[in-house]
Amino acid sequence: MSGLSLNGVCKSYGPVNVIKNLDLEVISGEFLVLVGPSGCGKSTLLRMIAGLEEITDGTISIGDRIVNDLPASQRNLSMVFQSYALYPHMSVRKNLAFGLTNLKMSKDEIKRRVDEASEILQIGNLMDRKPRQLSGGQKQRVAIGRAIVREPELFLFDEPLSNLDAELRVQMRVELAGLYNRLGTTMIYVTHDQVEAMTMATRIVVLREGKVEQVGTPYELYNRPQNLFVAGFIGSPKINMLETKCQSGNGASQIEIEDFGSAEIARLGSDSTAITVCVRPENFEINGSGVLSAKGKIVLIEYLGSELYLHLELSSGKRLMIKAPSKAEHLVGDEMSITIDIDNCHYFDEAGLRIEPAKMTEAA
Amino acid sequence: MKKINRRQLLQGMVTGAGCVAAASMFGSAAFAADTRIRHFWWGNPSRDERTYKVIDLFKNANPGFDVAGETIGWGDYWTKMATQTAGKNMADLVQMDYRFLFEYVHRGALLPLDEYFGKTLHLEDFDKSAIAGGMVDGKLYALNIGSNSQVMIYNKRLFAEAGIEFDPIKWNQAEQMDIAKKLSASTPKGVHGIDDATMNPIVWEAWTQQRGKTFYADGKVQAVAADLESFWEYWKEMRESGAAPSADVSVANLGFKMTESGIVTGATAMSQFWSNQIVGVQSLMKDEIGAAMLAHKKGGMPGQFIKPSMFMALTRDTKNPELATKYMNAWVNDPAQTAILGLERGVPASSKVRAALEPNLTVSEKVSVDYFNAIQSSVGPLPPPPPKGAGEVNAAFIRMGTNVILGRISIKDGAAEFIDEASSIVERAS
Amino acid sequence: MPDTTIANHELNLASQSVEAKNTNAAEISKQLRANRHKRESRQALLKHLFLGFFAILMLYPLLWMMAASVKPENEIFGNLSIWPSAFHWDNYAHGWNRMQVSFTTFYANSFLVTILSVIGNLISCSFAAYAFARLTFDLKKFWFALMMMTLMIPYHVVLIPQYVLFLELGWVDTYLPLVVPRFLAADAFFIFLMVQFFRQLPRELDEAAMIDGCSPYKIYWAIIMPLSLPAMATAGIFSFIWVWEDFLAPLIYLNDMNNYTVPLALRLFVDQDSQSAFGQMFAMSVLSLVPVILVFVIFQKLIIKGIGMSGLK
Amino acid sequence: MRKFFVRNLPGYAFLTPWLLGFFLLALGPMLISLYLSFTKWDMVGDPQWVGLAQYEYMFLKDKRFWQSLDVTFTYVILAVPARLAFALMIAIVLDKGIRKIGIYRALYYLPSILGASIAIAILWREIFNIDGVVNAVLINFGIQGPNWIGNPDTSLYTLVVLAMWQFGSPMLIFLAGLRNIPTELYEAAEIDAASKAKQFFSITLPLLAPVLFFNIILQTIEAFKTFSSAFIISNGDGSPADSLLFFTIYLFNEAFTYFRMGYASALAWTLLIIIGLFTAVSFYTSKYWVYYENERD
Repeated sequence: MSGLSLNGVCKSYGPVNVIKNLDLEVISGEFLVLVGPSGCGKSTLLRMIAGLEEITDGTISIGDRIVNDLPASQRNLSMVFQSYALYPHMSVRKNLAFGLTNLKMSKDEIKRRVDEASEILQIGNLMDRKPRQLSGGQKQRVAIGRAIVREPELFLFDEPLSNLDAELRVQMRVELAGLYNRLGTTMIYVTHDQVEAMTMATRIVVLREGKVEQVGTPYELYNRPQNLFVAGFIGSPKINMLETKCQSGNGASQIEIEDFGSAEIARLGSDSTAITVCVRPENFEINGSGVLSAKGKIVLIEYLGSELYLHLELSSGKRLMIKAPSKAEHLVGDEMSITIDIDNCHYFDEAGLRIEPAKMTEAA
Repeated sequence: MKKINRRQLLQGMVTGAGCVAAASMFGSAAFAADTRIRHFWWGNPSRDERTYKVIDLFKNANPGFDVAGETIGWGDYWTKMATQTAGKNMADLVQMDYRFLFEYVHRGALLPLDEYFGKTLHLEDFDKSAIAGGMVDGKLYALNIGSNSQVMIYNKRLFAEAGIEFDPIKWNQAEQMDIAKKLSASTPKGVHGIDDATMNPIVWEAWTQQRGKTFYADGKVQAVAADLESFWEYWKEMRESGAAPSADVSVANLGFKMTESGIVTGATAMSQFWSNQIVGVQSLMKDEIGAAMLAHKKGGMPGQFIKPSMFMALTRDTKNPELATKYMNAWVNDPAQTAILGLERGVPASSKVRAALEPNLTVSEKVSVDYFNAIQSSVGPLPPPPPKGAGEVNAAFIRMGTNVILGRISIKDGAAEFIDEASSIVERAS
Repeated sequence: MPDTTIANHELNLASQSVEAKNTNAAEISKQLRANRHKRESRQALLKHLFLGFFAILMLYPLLWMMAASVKPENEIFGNLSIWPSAFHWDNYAHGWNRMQVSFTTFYANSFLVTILSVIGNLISCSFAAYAFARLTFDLKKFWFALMMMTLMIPYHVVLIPQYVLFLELGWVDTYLPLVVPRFLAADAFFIFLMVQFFRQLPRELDEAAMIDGCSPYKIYWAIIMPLSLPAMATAGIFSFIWVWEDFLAPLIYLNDMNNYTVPLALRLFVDQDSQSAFGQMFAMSVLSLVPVILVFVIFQKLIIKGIGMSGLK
Repeated sequence: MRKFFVRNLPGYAFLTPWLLGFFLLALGPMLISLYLSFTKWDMVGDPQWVGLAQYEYMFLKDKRFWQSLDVTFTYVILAVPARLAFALMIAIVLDKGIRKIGIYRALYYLPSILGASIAIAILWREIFNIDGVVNAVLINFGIQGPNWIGNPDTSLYTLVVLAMWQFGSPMLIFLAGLRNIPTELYEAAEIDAASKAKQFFSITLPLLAPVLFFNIILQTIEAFKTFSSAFIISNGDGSPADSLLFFTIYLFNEAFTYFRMGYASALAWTLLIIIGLFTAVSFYTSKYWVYYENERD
């Protein structure tokens, strides 16, 4: 088992820089998810790791080896593609065995590995079919099977579930997680779907415009986003962002939020006056009585069965998203008041960087 | 040495490309050049058959030597010949046509035969006039393998139906006009007397000679616009009187193809040809045909002449001229070979050979030989060799004739313009 | 006419009471269906008439040629009938053996040259197309533009230099000048066709194969080739037809009649100023078309598929 | 250095046969002919350097050169659209749910297989003769047609008709293109109450644009290079009265009949430049009217 490290990696197509001086350490045996909006360079990064894309600058090493100039086939990794990329003219069995025959492996060994993979993925009954005779989910399994049989040091997944329907996606997600637990091999997984990222990853890398915004466990990303972008990107429905005027004095900061009034909180670690306060939809108290309260009108209700999401329009015209228990009885047009749960707010300065209130820093 | 190096270099380059296997599969069989000659002619199935038989005879008589016969149809012959000439890879012996002979001689592609006289080449039995046709600048460059002359082939049935009697050797242009008019009047609708010769350079050349000039003299155009005007006026009268078909019908056969001539398609009762075509025309027709001379100018000079229809010539690229001329000699003198060749390429130039062939002629061959014998005293001398560019002038004549016949240009302007054009073509070519 | 009938029906339908409509529904829909069938089959008939008429127009020349191949010699010209007064079937037998060398040899030669050329075209053009469509290398665009430019060269100009080249190599009067250029991808049209096709194949396949340990050479052989059968078939058929009919190169390069191909042999029949054998020429022309027509008819579905998948959309 | 090889080796390995062919069979000969175009060469002796004299003669003095340009351009302008329109029309009719399409497709391709054989030349003359089929039909309408092939005013049109008649390959390419237009688009248009004509102009034609473009380019290059059919029908020299003097026929005759290889080479380079310019302009303007579904690279 070996880790992977990227040092100062750059990629440019002519004048366009897609990856900018990127450093990343992948710990051996982890399930690392690369996530970010489309065009952030996550697929390119994966393909560079795979050896399908040349790197413009920097080094990539697997274990102790620098693999910059090593062809894909010699990096001891396997990859699952978004389109599956099964060889249309080969049977499932041949698809699985193809890479192994290229390694000049003995027939017995190939058979053992193929049979094992087919058992793990339960595709034994499909072995003699051609890819076009398979459903989407079956193709997906075969594609994963093709990756497993090579018994690589590293698995790469390029948005493998995006072509499946919702139900299958959930199912395959569980299976992939199970596979990871079983094999324990390092996996790097690219997706734009944060649910996939949150549910499967041991660590998540959030990318934007070719740069790493934050690396951390799903818990860290959700509860301590390092910047406004990560705060906004992780979490569904999206976090509420409120512009705030802030006055920091000795030991305390005075913040004033439109519609909600003002309050004194623990001293923030910054003297900035324009602060953004972010509050997740579940961190409002409905009809509560805290300091920072506001009144608003319900303009839309999303009913999800287990819970409700209320779209609230404040008197200034600003809209907020509030989570409420599903049993609660609300009607569109109702007036209601809400209170911010001050202990579960996130503060960001003008540059979008996270600021910790003093007492929390002490606590940590 | 230099050449061999270049060849090796090229061969190395290409074989290096992985063609070694292919090359050894088809590579040309090595042959010693000095025991093998190539003979190239334009042909047709029956000519090819005869020629290959003759080649076999020669090979049997000369063991140890090889003759390769190469043949293709007329239209493709000259393309291939030009390519081989450019590549310096001409066959040892090639068949030549009178109109191309001088082009090839002037460009240095053919060798004179004089030094082989009496050694490998024996021409004692040849007609002097027939030998003269292959002379350029006082040297013999091409051996006559068949002669011919202009001929007016006529449809005997139509002539009989119209009740026409005429002397096919002596008739003149005024008589021709009357006969053609009469034919048109008394044959079924749509059949005319004669093919319009407005675009026919051969008939025009005879017309010039009848007026005491030749088309070219001293490598320049000698014909004058006035003669050309009278020629075109004569045929205009034919056309307008209905003696010749309408312009639209006439322009159909610009290629002077036998199959599209008036007599073969049935559009007219007579058409102009070369005499070696008599047999071919008859084979395409149900009616019996006769042969007449081109009509004379009353009181004029003879317009027709006896011309070699085909030559055999020795080329610059030959490796074994002795063998080649020996082959040539057998071709025109050996009784067994000449018997096989017969009249297929025209009337043989050797009187001995002609006499030997006489008893075995077919009906249409006899028409052709009789015609040839009958005209001997009525023909003029062979005109001087045409200059370079003559072929192009021919094409220009046909173009201008087309414009004249269709009334796209007046006869006067057309004649003047053509003479100008002919002169400048000859000038550019020399 | 049919439209108004239907409209009337619908009017009647509307005026009927709902109950009646329900009871009659099955019957009425049956009637409507029948009307539609009638209208459709009438349209189809019209279309077939139109297409059939055109097909005859298209076919007439071929029929005329077949007729000419059995007509008496003097009936061929000035005669547009496609029904001969007498059938000279012996034109075929005589034509076959008319030359010094029988047509059996010409056919054998033609097949040899054509099949080798087709193989050459397929291998070399697919090599070049694979490089252009799939591999990265310096100056790719430059070479591609030059490749496209070779489409525009008038053949007659390069004829003489090429002839001199092959003469220097000692290849004249062998099949090498006809076959070797095809192994050197001389026909840019096929490269272009295949490039278009290869570009349609998903690039992930190559990438998956790369990770599976394939070199570019193996990807060509194990992935691209098996998936390109329709394109290969199209190129193969077109090149079969073109090589089979090619006449200029054999004319220039073949001297010995024993080496002649069929189109060249056909040229031996016609002479301008003496006896020609047109009937036999037409008979052999008809026979020379047989392989081409067979290849086309058998493989035409593949052609459509091949072109369709070549990304020309 | 090693990286350079790794990057270029596979590409050039696969390109090697073509590169060899290109240098030996295309570039080499073309450069030789470029050199020859500055010389006078009768194909027997040695070429003599004459500088730009051949080009000077061509552009300033040679009336037949301009005639051949006239003929060729007229032909390209008439024959290419005619053939493509015809091919497209038949392809559309064939594409719409006709049974036995295979038979028609084969029948319509037959004339293209016949190519430019002697048989076609003979036949074409028979058809367009003064008493040929065409005039036999016209006479029923009280029109006495001319001799179409023999008359310089009409001869070129018979070749245009020949080009139309041999519409097989563009038809096949159109058919394949039509296959790729999703039926949903026509159904949507049907719902939007678009007439058949409207459907053709707003769906078929735009979606077929790339195929059309491909066909136009190839057919135009072919038309500029037209040789065989014109050669056999015009007796090899462009007659009657130079009305069929295609550029290639002029070139061929200058080289192989009149032994002016230098001048023929100059003509060839002129033709190459004309075709090249046309292709460049077409490619340049194509982005304004050719719509590609998956624009890539």
